Amino acid sequence: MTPPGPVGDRFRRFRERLAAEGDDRPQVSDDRPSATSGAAATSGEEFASGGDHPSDRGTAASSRRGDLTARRSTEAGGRQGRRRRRRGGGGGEELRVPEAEFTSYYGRPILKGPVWKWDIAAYLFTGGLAAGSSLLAAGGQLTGRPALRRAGRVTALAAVSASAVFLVKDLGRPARFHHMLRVAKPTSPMSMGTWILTAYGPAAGVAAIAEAAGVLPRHGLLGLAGRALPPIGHVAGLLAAGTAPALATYTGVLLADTAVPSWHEAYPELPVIFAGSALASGAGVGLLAAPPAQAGPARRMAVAGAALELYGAHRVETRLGLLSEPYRLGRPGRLLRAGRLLTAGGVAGALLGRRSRVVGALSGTALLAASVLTRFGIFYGGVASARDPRYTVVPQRERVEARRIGMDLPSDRAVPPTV
Amino acid sequence: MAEAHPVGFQWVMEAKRRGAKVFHVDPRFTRTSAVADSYLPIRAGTDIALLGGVVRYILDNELDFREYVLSYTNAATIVSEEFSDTEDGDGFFSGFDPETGTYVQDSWQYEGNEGSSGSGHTAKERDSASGLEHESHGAQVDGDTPRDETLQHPRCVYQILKRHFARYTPEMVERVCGIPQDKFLELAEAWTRNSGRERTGMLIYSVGWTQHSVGVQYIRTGAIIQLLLGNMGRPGGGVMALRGHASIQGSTDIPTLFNLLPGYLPMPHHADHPTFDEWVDSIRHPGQKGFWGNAGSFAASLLKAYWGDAATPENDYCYGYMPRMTGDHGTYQQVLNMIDGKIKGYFLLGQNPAVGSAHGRAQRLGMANLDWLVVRDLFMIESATFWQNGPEVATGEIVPEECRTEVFFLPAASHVEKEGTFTQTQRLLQWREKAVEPPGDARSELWFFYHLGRKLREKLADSPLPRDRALLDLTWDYPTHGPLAEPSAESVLREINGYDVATGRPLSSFAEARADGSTAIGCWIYTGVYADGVNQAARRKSRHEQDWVAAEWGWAWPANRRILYNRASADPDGNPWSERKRYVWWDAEKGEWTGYDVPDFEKTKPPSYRPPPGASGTEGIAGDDPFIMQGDGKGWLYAPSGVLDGPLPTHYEPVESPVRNPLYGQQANPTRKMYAHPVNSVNPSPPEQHSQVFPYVFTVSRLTEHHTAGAMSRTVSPLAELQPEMFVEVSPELAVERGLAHLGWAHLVSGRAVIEAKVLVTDRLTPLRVEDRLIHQVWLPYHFGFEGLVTGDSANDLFGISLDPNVLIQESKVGTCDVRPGRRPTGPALLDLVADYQRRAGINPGHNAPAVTTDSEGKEQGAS
Amino acid sequence: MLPDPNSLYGPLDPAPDAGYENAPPRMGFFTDTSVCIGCKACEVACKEWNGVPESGLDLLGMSYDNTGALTANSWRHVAFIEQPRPAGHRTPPFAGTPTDGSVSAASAAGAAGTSERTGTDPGVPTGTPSAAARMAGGGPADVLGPIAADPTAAGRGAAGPQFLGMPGAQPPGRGTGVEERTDFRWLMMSDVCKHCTHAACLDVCPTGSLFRTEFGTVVVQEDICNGCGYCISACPYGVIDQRKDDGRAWKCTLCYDRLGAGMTPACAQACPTESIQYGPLDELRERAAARVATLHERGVPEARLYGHDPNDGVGGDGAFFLLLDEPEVYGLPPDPVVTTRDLPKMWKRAGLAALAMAAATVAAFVGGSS
Amino acid sequence: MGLRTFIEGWPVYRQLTGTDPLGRGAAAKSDGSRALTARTDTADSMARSVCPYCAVGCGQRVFVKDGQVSQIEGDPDSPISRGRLCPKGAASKSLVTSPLRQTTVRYRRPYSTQWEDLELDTALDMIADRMLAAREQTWEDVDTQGRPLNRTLGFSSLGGATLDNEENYLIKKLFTAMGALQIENQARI
Repeated sequence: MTPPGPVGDRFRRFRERLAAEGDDRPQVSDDRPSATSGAAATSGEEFASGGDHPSDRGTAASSRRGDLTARRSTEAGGRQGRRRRRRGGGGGEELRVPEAEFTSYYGRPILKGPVWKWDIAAYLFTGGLAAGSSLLAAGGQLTGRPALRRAGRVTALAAVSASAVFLVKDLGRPARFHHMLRVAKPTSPMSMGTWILTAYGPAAGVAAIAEAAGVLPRHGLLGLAGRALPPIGHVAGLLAAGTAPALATYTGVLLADTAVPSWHEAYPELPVIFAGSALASGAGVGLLAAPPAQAGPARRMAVAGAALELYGAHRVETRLGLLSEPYRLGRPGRLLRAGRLLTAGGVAGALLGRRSRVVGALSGTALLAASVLTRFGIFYGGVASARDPRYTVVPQRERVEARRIGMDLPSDRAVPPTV
Repeated sequence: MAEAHPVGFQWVMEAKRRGAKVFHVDPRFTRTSAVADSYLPIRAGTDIALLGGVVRYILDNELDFREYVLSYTNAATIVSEEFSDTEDGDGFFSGFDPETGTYVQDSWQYEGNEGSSGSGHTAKERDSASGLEHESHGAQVDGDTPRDETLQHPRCVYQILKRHFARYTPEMVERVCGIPQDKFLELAEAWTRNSGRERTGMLIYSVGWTQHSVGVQYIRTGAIIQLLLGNMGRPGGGVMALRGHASIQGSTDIPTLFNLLPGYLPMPHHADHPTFDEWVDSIRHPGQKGFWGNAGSFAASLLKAYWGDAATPENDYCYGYMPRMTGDHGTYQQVLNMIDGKIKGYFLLGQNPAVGSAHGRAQRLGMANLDWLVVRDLFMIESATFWQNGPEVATGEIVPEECRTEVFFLPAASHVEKEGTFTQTQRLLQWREKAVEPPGDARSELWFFYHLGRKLREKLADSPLPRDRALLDLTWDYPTHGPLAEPSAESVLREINGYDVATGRPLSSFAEARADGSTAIGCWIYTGVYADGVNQAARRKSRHEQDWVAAEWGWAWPANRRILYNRASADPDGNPWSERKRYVWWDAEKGEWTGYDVPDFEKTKPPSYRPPPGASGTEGIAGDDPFIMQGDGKGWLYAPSGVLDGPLPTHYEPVESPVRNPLYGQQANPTRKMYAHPVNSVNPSPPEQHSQVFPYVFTVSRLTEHHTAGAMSRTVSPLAELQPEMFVEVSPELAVERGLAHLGWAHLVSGRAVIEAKVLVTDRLTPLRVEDRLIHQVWLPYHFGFEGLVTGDSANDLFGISLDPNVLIQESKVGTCDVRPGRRPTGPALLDLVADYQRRAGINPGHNAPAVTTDSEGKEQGAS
Repeated sequence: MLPDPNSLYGPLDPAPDAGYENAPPRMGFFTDTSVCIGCKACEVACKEWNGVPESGLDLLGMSYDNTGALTANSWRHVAFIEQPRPAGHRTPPFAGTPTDGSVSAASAAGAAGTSERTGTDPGVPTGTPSAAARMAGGGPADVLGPIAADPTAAGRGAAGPQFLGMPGAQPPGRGTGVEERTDFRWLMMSDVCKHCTHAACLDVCPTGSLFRTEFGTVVVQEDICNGCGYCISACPYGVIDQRKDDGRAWKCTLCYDRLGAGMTPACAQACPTESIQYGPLDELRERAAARVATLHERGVPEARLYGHDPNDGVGGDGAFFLLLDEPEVYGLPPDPVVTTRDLPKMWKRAGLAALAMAAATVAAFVGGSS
Repeated sequence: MGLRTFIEGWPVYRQLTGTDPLGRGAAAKSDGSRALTARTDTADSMARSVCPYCAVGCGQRVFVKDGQVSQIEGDPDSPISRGRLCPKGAASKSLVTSPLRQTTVRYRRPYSTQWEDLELDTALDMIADRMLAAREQTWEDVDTQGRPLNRTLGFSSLGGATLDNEENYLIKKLFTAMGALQIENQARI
């Protein structure tokens, strides 16, 4: 029925565009070697056949058109390179989450995707690392494990400094960072975070500076400082440790208290994941820095942290229905899967290689890397959920429909939500 | 209307809120259609068939407002027995002269007046666009005419009308326009049901009607319907032209037009008006009824305003100074003359013909062949840079190094940088206060022309030549003020209004005009705008502080009258037709006309007044003749003269049409103005061969976001970003047929040009079934050009030049083309493509297609 | 601690909650899309008054929408939707014309698919073609009109583009072999910041740049904003946006400066057809309810209000709408909920997690042997 | 500014002591917001004008500050437009203040490939000379039968629909006195 020529050409182009849309969205399965060249070639043929249509008897323009379409088909081919075979196009595999029907405005997102760049994801890691390190340091300080203490305090300072850099750098107007101190708003996790950081940062800084006591000369003004520092560092270290859990977990609220669907709906889990991730990364520092003899608490921290992290991550990847999808598909899915592997490996290494400094260090590195990957995975999972109107419309529509059925109201009326 | 006049459209929405039903007829579904109650897609250029169908519906079902029609129109008037209709002439009325392609109108006259149209053909009238003179008054006709008040006489206008439109059936409407019968009937039914004693209906049109080779007759058809339904001169009724430029009405009233002088006085013609008296008599037509009887006063007062003390009764008020027309000196003739090297200089005053006029290539080639060009505009427009950036530079037709045109670009002052009046679309003059000084070298036109005139007069001060007297005797002494020596606009307005020469007192009414040289009036229809020395156009009494007629906001010509012919809002006895629709009525106690508006009638002439036999002028107007500017005081269903292409509207196909005229053997308007010039051509239409080379109909119009040729919108970022690219709207069906992709490129080819545009595939366009054929129409905005923030090819390049015979306005609302996917060729290949199409279509540039397309039999009848 | 029990959720008069004593009545917009003619005067008037920069010169192919979305550089956005659906009781525009099926799905998908990040400085995000293709109908959201009622037509949304491969087999003008489109409507809506009763953008702002005015509106204070971007993620409508070359967040201020002078906001003043109405919110809500009733009477059953209800997820919008289709068709979320509704629970979870973290640390050091 | 005023100006202080503990409104209001005024209120002058685009004739109010147009908006008093404007009318301020506006005289010599500058008065002089020359070369006194023509077809003019009545009046008057017939405007188009 379908004749050759522009008609079929246009139809196929459209179908292909629809299919290619698959790569706008994260994928369930690993990329399979796709028929990139085949698809391009096929579409090329189709375009060429377009020129044979009797209505296309143009003279001067036809070659131009050929160029144009050829270029476009190349683009299409390039896009198809990263996609699965199209659905229903002859036995491609099913999506795990059934395609939800919904309407949208030209497929455009309803929400604005977060404008935060990678540095906020990095801050999620460094903030957690600082918190975990401070806890580690405080533990070391209180239980007489100087290696843990020193490593923890120094790492905490480095991490919190990096955090500050990341945070200020991400501002649209970095010179106005101090405007954060204008108000104190419990409704704003970022405001709360600012004040937490304001408390934690100096404490962690002083605690780390106190570590310089060992290298200061014994006499003179510096000697005096050298003698005064350890007790000051002691107090500061405890203060830092006291605020550290807040520092580690508020970021969960920071992400959850947004309209980003996959962040918001994950609000029960995000603090858990971030707490676990912070512990694991702190433990990682311990494993890296401390001799096996002192590293026992770090290993136990690693286990606890990993448990929290894996539990939380598993929950967000399964509990949220459609909104779990962004965490499983595409780049966020890959990040989280890799993070999970490294976490598991890190914990296993920490437990099994407890006598080996090298294995310990590797495990620590793995845990740190896992923490980084988890943070980026969670971050970009949310970003992906904001960019596709599906994740905004479908759950809300389901909510409306459920209410409508529940309340048996006429279909076209807006309905007050059930809380 | 929502597209091009959104703020005016608020009143339509207001009416809709109160229950009015809005119909929208347009080739494409627009923003107006979106809120209309019914949308009728129509094949571009077939409106007379649609409106004729409505006329037939009214007459067939006797739905006319009979009392109104009998008393106020010429329905009962009996027409000469020499008249024969298009129904008998296969598309020709009697009197066609194939030699000149015009009509001899003798046979169209009322019975007993056969000689009154003058003799011979009307080619001269066509060349001087004499139809424009009738913007303020009807054509000449004798006041006394035979009537049959029973409307039964076979030659009375009513019966002629009935016969003429008998074939405009719903089936025919569908066959011609592509409008399904159901929808046509819905329109006809609603229109007639909402007219009459208690209700009125309004008809709104724009250049979608005027820019056709039969444009004037489109509007005539609308006017016939509105007269039949009693919708003229009444509140909520009328035929409303929505004009497109801030003072385009003003520039017709005070014309910068070759064939007119202020107040619709005709520019003298060398053959017809050698002397002042002949000139005046040709206007006032001695013996005719109505207000034109005073034409002599208006004419003398104008010349007095021009030449002041030098103008005396003895020298016919310097009538000898006036230049004389010899034929067509219109803008399209000028452009062709430019190409032929006959014109040396050209002023462009806030106008951009390189984009805005039909056949853009001809416009640009013409400008490239001048000695000098003066462009006055706010922005560097395409018409100033054609030698540098025009498409002809790309094709090699214009080589900057070889183009001799000397170009002066003079920056103009914007509307806030000068004061003066605009006349808007309802004849309302509104004064603008000046807000700031113009920047840099920018100056108002007032400044430019005043000081240019001053310089010219200085340069010629010692000239002994008689030809220079007109310039030297000119009153040119307007006071100036401010650092830039800006002439006083108020003093000019005062001269326009007119004044008593002896005392300098501003006149308050054109009734004060005298033919003895004691009054000077720049534009008699504007007299009263400066009454009592007060700038009436500057009145801005808030709408909250006055009634709905808002008579104290600005000033409307004539005499601050808001609805013309409003005597018709009362019945013959002077009582309102209905309480709901009362507007102006006779107050018997006071013995005067009164109402919400200024009565358009002699204030104290009672409804019972009947003129004595032989009375002419205003005296000849009876107390129940509301159309006081018409020679017989009646609204004209049938126009015995004044309209060159027929006393009644007839459906002719557009000059370029893919369809053979289903109604008559005559395909297109036989009297249209054609130009045989090598640069001009017309795509073939049936019955000519090869019309299938250009199978698609295209039409152009405005977008809300842009203004005309784009100089005032493509240069303004908040507007440019809203419609940033040239595009063509196509139906999904055509997209399939031609392989066009949404947002891809397409190019359109006519016999003149090829342009490219992005494709918008949209459900808003639909193919139409016409004569069992599928007709595809595409739509283009005409705003784009090659300068400004956003650029694109100009849709007007596609058009050739064919004009309406009455007013010499071009057919630029419909044409035929081919649509092809992809981008257009560039450089010389572009010309090759056009040439290839011309060859395939058998176009022979420089030769007109035959105007007469009937077979020999039809021709015979047409010529008989 | 909270000034009002409903400070975070539920019906609330926001100005007193934000510390204004003797606040004037809450002001807002009622945008009646049933009289919108899509002229975009609102967009331009807003830009002129507020000095909003250009937002890009791209043809988006989304009907006549070349603005794309509300962004930092477009505080009003007129959406255009072409639908093969009946509009109220009126005569089907293309009844009797030789039409094929609708193209709206295909052209929407074309619009979505042909561009990368287009448009404005902040970047109008492009759409996904599959989502666009569903515009024409189908799905549970589609409860209106005969298209949904007719199962074959309901599938047309998804199948819409397929007709393009199937031109009519009959001679031209004699039917086309596929179902015809007879009905058509062109929806237009001027979108704007909703000025929510519970404004997430305001509540998450860490600098106090976003604040509630005495008129109950939500305004970014440009002398304060440091561009942290939190508000952008928090807005459930995707309204507020960051201006890239400036760094700060921008959105409709409901012309706070004009309100202070007793004037009407620029967009509402310009609107030729009174589609945008400005006034005390209570009055507007009454007017809107009456308008919906009128439209229902006149045979426009699909008219419904959006954002008018103080009991909805954001406590009602200060700028609410009369729509003729489901909200998502216009790019509005069907059931937005302010994120801060769940904030107490979030803090609780975070607290628990923090405790668990502390406990785990203690356990790690106290327990165990090595 | 003392420490006391500094602290009292600190929004956190206002949060703690005022009616706005959550820092949502009154406490968070900035100095900039407090100083905000509508620029129509602070304009030096306001001219009542008419929209320059189409022929509906919408009323405009033109606000001027320091010699510059600071705002143009609809005139609510107008019975025609009731204060409303379309997008073009609403863009009037951008139109008159557009950076693309040409504010100096530009001159292109015959056969030149570029523009050059020219004094306004010189330009006016040159134009006058060219008009007189063209008129001289193409003057027609009488037709073939000796009837007066009194005209020149040597130059023409197009434009007027966007100009004032007063301007059109002077254009027509001057050209007519010069014997120039070919005066046209958009009304023909």
